[in-house]
Amino acid sequence: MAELTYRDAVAAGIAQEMERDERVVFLGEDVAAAGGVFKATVGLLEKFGPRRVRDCPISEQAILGATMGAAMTGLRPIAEIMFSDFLAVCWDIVANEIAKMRYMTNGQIQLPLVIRTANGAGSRFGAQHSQSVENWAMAVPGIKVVAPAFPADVKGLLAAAVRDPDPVLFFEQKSLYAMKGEVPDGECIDELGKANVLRSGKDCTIVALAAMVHRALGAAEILEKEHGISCTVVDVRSLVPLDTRTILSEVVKTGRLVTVEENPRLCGWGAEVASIVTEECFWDLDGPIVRITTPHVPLPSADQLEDNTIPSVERIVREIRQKID
Amino acid sequence: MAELTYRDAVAAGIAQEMERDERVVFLGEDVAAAGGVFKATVGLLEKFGPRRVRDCPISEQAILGATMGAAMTGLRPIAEIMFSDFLAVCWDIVANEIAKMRYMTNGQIQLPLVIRTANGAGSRFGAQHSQSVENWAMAVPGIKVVAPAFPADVKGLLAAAVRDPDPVLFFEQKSLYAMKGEVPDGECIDELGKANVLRSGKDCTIVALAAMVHRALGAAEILEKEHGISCTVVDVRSLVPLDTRTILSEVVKTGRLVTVEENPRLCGWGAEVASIVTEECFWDLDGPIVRITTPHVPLPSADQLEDNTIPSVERIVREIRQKID
Amino acid sequence: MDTTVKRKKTESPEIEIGRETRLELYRLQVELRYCEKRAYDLFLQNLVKGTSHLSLGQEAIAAAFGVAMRPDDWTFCTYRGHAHTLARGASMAGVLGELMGRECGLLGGKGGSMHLTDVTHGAMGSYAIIGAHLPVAAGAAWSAQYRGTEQVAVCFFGDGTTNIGAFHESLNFSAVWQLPVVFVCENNLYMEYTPIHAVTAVKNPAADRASAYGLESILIDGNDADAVYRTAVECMTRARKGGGPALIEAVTYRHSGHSRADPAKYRPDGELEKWLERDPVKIYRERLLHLGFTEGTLQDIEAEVTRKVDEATAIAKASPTPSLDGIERNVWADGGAAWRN
Amino acid sequence: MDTTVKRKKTESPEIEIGRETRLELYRLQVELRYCEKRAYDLFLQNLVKGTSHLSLGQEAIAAAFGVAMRPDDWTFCTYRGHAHTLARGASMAGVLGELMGRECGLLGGKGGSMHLTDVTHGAMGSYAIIGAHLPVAAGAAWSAQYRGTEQVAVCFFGDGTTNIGAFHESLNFSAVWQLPVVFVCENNLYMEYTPIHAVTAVKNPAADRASAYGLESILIDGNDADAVYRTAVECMTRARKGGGPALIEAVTYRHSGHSRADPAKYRPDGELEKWLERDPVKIYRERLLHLGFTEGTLQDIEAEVTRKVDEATAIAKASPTPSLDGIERNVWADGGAAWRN
Ligand SMILES: Cc1ncc(C[n+]2csc(CCOP(=O)(O)OP(=O)(O)O)c2C)c(N)n1
Ligand SMILES: Cc1ncc(C[n+]2csc(CCOP(=O)(O)OP(=O)(O)O)c2C)c(N)n1
Ligand SMILES: [Mg+2]
Ligand SMILES: [Mg+2]
Repeated sequence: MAELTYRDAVAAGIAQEMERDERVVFLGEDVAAAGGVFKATVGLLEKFGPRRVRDCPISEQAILGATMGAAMTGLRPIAEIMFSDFLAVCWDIVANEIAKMRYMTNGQIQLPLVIRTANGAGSRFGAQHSQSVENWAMAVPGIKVVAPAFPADVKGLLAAAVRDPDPVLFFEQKSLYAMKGEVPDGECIDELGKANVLRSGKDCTIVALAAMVHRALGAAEILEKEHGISCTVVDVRSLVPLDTRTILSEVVKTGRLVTVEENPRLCGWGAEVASIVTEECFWDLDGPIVRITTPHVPLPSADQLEDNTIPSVERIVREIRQKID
Repeated sequence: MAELTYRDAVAAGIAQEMERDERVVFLGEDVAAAGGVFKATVGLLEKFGPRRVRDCPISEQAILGATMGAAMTGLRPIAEIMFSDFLAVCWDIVANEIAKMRYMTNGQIQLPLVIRTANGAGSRFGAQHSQSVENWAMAVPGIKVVAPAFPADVKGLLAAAVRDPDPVLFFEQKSLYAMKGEVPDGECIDELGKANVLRSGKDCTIVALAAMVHRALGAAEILEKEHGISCTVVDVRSLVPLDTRTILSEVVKTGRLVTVEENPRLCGWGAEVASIVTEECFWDLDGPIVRITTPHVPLPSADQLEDNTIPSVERIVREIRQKID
Repeated sequence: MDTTVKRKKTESPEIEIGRETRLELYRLQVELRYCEKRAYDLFLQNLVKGTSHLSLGQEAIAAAFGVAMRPDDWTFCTYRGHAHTLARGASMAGVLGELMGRECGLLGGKGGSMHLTDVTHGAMGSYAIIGAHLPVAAGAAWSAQYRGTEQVAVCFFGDGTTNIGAFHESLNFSAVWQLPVVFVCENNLYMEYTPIHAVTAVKNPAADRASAYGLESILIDGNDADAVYRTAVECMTRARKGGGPALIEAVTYRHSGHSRADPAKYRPDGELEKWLERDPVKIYRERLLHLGFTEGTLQDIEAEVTRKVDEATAIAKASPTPSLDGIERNVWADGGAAWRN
Repeated sequence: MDTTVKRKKTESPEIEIGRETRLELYRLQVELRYCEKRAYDLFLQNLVKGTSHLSLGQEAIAAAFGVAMRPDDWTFCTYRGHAHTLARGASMAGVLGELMGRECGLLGGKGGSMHLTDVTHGAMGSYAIIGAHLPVAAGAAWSAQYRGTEQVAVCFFGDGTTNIGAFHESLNFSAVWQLPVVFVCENNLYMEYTPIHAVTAVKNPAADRASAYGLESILIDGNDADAVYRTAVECMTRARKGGGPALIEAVTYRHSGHSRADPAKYRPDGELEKWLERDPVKIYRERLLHLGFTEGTLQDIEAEVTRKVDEATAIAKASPTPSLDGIERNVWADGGAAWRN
């Protein structure tokens, strides 16, 4: 076990796969010579050379289109879209081309590719550089969606994404890049579509994703110690495929569900989870489902405004105390 | 009262507003000389001239960007995006620019604009020309989202959208363009954010949108006559703002909720409605919430495949019989 | 728009076109013509579902590239892609079957007319959203370059497509990376119903923009299969050798409306008639006679193609509608559509 | 990239620059320079939140346009927009306050450095996603044209922005509609950290592409405020009179890194030094002395600007953090954020 930051786990995951498989190539803006604006890909150019690690013009449609074309003809490309907000400028390639190609061609075309992108708030970057847009991707059939919360998951899930025969959108959480954690030595490979139960309780099941996992854990700690409310915390990790089995079985155990979402409220993944739970284990619920989300507003930039917009540990504690009891 | 088709109600709504207000202009691809590929804007060029009704190059980003720039400097433009699927090529302008501008500038910039687009399946056009993407828009704070099911609503809601000081994304349902209905004579102006209760029942509340409203009504008829199940049918009409008051009060009356969505399952508007209902009137529910949606797949094109993918009257009847009783 | 086509400076008259090749160019044009006509007849019989965009009048371009390409080269085309897909050798019954929504369709009825694809013949998809396939073709070219296979990606699109952002990004990207991709703009003078000159700042939407990507301006007569063939050979040869991308503007005209729904009333009087005189199939037939091929040889080709189209039609008509199981198949590589466990 | 700038053929030496205008050009450059330096000092004191992109070294462009524009003209700029916003007369305390996340900020702390906007002064927004504001500027120009007001929209962006799709769409659209919009590419030789020549198929990313939109190729020295001013006057005058859009490439250099986070280690040795010699403020100061303005006059201007910057800093520092109510304000025109009843 080595201790790595979340950002170093990205580079380690990519390096592991590039070493293993010559077909793996990596492209994006400022990713090669500069090692990425978040420094998550430092060293890859030096290790694998400019043939495999490539800087691109500011042309997101070309980047993802080229990624798609390369994937359908035998490569296994990894593309970086610098901020997930910028998926909007190439959304056609993601949502209409990559996601639909296999289905429309009845399986003739296979797209083993990964799109990595920095997602989420916390850096005071304002409304165009702070969004959590994993729900945009979840709404589109044909693309897998992953969002790790820990360095070990970053490396293992990234490797799994690269090896997966289907396109994967890999959301890295900006606010977690500096976070440290244990990462297994040697080859590290995880499985897509598995949620992790990080803590078991009896009063309430909190389901969270990415940065919100840490806040949910923080809140669960306080709820247990200070308020005698015992919570299960589930880290979803993968929105598509979604590990409904784990989620449903944990909800059934506590009878209550709280989702914690960094995205603005409407049509977030938590809504989908809530609708599955009320449809499939309605009779096991002991009370309303609670969704704790960012309010349905674009994100403000000033530090205090931003901090009071995305769900905080305090807000999670407060809402659970008010609504679950 | 005159009988108009849904498509003619579009032209009538635009004409009414252009006559009233010189600031209203209209632009899009093939909309002027050709009257639109769905013939929904026939006659406008002849009536208002090429200064106000303009054909554009295939440049959706330019079209919506120009719409935005015109709106912030005193015009009230209406733009057409030919198929809603193409919102993906200009999604940045919709989701990152138009939707966020007022908030980011703390109210300095106002964007009274309307984006009209043809949405939905039923024409055997395949996966890139048949999507229901209203949930993409609903997920983005800062843009209003309307989807009428009847010609009268088309005209009245379009007028309301044009007069609204905020940006509105107006989804016209392709499969309804040929539908006829009564439209009030004279000035016709409706209100955004109001759902309509089209039928009252006691066993179950069906909440539907656009084309699905007609199928829900058809199903309710059969359920009542043939199976003795009496259903309320609510036409949502406007996703943002959402008339939760009407929806919640109708759900409380029957104790059961079924949503009927044309969109693929994950993160559809029905998930949001379901999550609101379980959060806010959990104790009034007599059983699980049921979502009837298109399965989470891109749409196939062949007629029988398409017909068996989007929710049909028969499927709605079947699912309600199985799950509500 | 002035539709007279200057001879481009690189027309390579030195590229010899042999007699076999000439016959093949004719045969393929006839095949594309007859198959599109059959598609049109099938609409009239209400057997074609959804929309369709015919290449009637534009066959020389698809045919010439079809003949010039190596079997392992890749084609990327648009919703107006029947001809380009057939030209690579895709099954005609598969094409007609797909238009009719039958099980024998190239895509099992899941894609329809706008998405014809036959990977085994290098037809890497038909794309229905303007501009999207240009970067995809660039990506395929990148993969050929990376693997050193000397394959070329050929990407067809219309004049209207030159005004969308993806065009610009793809051209610059391909030029900077020196990718083996040939972009072919079929300038048929119209986007859907709007004349291209009404919405474009330059006269020749592709040729006048080549310099913005450091590329040579190539403007050719898209109704002359030989001119297209020579240009295709020249550009593909250069691309294979590492000489980078090319952007070709081939001027042509579609004889029918934009799509099935379009009676094409927006065309000025006489325009169609003028272009019918320059019908590529007619021109090429005359040229072959002039070059000494016999009427009998050409009639044999025509008869053979008619038989082929009839056979394909019969197969497609006999094919059942697709099984409903297909709806939840092939979202994922495991063959299924599951988004949950 | 060769950074020597040819004099463009339309440099209009006939446009006279009066002495008052020259002083104003100097004053404004100094103001932009000092304010950016202050912003930098405030980072170092950890008082600036989030990111910031300085225009140090690029002031001549924003200043010259600021002086040349009519009060009712519109500016559209990028995340690197402090200078362009200030140059229109926006409150300096409002700018610094916004960087610091204070209530007195132009946007009440809701937008931050990357979104500075002051509609009352025609600063119609700073846009942080590459390319997005080009069509928005075109739309403003359309509205001016429609209403016959002779206003002009000026749109600033970087060299890297010329490779994104929205650039292409906007230029073509504006040219076809003959809109009164002036596109100004500030070519500072780099996108974020990547040299522009490494990712661009032509030498001059904007000037070499003007012809693709039927526009004149305009390449100027962006560090020479007079050259920029003359070009601005000429292009805006033509646009006001219905002569359509212009695309200007102004070559310049940023003295600091791309953003606050960037130490700019990727620059070759000596490059910065070379450009510091061509510092626009320094050049212009020397020119004014050469033209007979006294050292005293210039020092007075500098002292006055220093006072202004100090005052603005004091106001911003004294301003409280924004009220949390703002979070749910101004999503909609009714002032609120309600998405339901
Ligand atoms: C992004 C996008 N915008 C609009 C359309 C609708 N559309 C389909 S074909 C077409 C015209 C295309 O013209 P051109 O590129 O000249 O090709 P042609 O049809 O003439 O072969 C348009 C506007 C689309 N499919 N995608
Ligand atoms: C669509 C998009 N892609 C990438 C970025 C990240 N990004 C911000 S600034 C920048 C470089 C822009 O370079 P240039 O246009 O030359 O402007 P400069 O910063 O040099 O003024 C990049 C890539 C972005 N903001 N938007
Ligand atoms: Mg065309
Ligand atoms: Mg730059």
